Amino acid sequence: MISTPEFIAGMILLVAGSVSVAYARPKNYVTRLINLEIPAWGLLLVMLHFNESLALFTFAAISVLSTYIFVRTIQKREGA
Amino acid sequence: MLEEPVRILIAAAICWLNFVTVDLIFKLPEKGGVIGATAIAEQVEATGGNKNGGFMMGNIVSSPDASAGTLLAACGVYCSGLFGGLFAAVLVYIGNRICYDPGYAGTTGCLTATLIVYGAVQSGWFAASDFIAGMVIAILTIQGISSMYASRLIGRLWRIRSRFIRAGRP
Amino acid sequence: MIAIVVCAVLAVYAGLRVVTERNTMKKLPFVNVISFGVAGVIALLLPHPLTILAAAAYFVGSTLESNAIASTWAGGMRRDD
Amino acid sequence: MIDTVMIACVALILIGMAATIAARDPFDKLISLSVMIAGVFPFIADRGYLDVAIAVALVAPISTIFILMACRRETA
Repeated sequence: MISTPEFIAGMILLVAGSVSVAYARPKNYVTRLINLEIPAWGLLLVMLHFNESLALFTFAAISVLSTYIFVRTIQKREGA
Repeated sequence: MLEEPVRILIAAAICWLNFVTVDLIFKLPEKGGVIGATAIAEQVEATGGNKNGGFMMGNIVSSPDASAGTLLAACGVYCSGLFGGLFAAVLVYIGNRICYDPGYAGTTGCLTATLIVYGAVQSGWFAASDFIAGMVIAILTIQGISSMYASRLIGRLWRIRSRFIRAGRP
Repeated sequence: MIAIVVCAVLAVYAGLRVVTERNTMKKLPFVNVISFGVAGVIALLLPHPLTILAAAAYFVGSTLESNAIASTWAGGMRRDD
Repeated sequence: MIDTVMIACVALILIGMAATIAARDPFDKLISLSVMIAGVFPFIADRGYLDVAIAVALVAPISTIFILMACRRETA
């Protein structure tokens, strides 16, 4: 049973979010960082379709940590 | 027991009266609690609304007040009876503390709403799910239809309330 | 049965209003309506004692997010460097 | 889940996604992103993973606050 709505919506989010990160319209880092949240939530929906409870926990924690690291890196680069 | 749409509309009216009364008693339209609420009030006033109504809309947006207390009390009574409503009051108090707010309005609104919803369910006229949908309709009339007319309505109510308190206590 | 449909439909209506509103600060009340509707949907989906904790956690999180966006837009938080 | 509620949540996700991609201002993008996140939660609660829903609901605003640090640095 591949056609649950979680799986379809998650795949749409993954593809459209990845394309929007690649071709960001105002071409700066903040736009790419906000667009990067879209495929993250799409991956969470796809994991939900396969009933991966522990993966959901780990992914939610790691997503926030990676966002923090990206923000610090961007500030370092723009300050220098 | 009445039909379900009629029950939802009556529950919406009860929830509206509850949270507007508690918010007016605790002076939410007087000033913005945090600086984000003040910014929302200025934008509402700039597009033709009333400033005191804008303060109340901003306060509802930026911290859980009596409307959130009413919704969570209905959810608690729906899920696990009277104890769920009291547990929701504790959660609203903690949420108010997270959002830099004293949190008296939210806790008081949650307790009164718990009593109202539990009494209505025990009397056999309503189900607790009616109050959840009714609260969503009630918040839609304040925040979701037109910010100009809703803020003018709250401003008129606030004028009555402020005249009442100056007569009572200088 | 009707109650959960009312919550979901009003959430979608508020979502459409968020997209069509031009002023950034006046979008936030509609976001508040969305979070009310979604918290109601979560509570009505499965009646379990832990559901009230989930609905309250979602509501407080959404409110905190709106608060942070509004106060950053107004320039409230001072930078200390 | 009832079909109408399911369609409404998918519609909320798609509306939020389209608005997030289309908006130009960072604050507009964050508000649209919160619309998209609101559509995800009923699916998590419908599967019965209430603990995952609580954890994700408490963690999602922290991500937004971190992004706001970058926005403030850029617009100032």
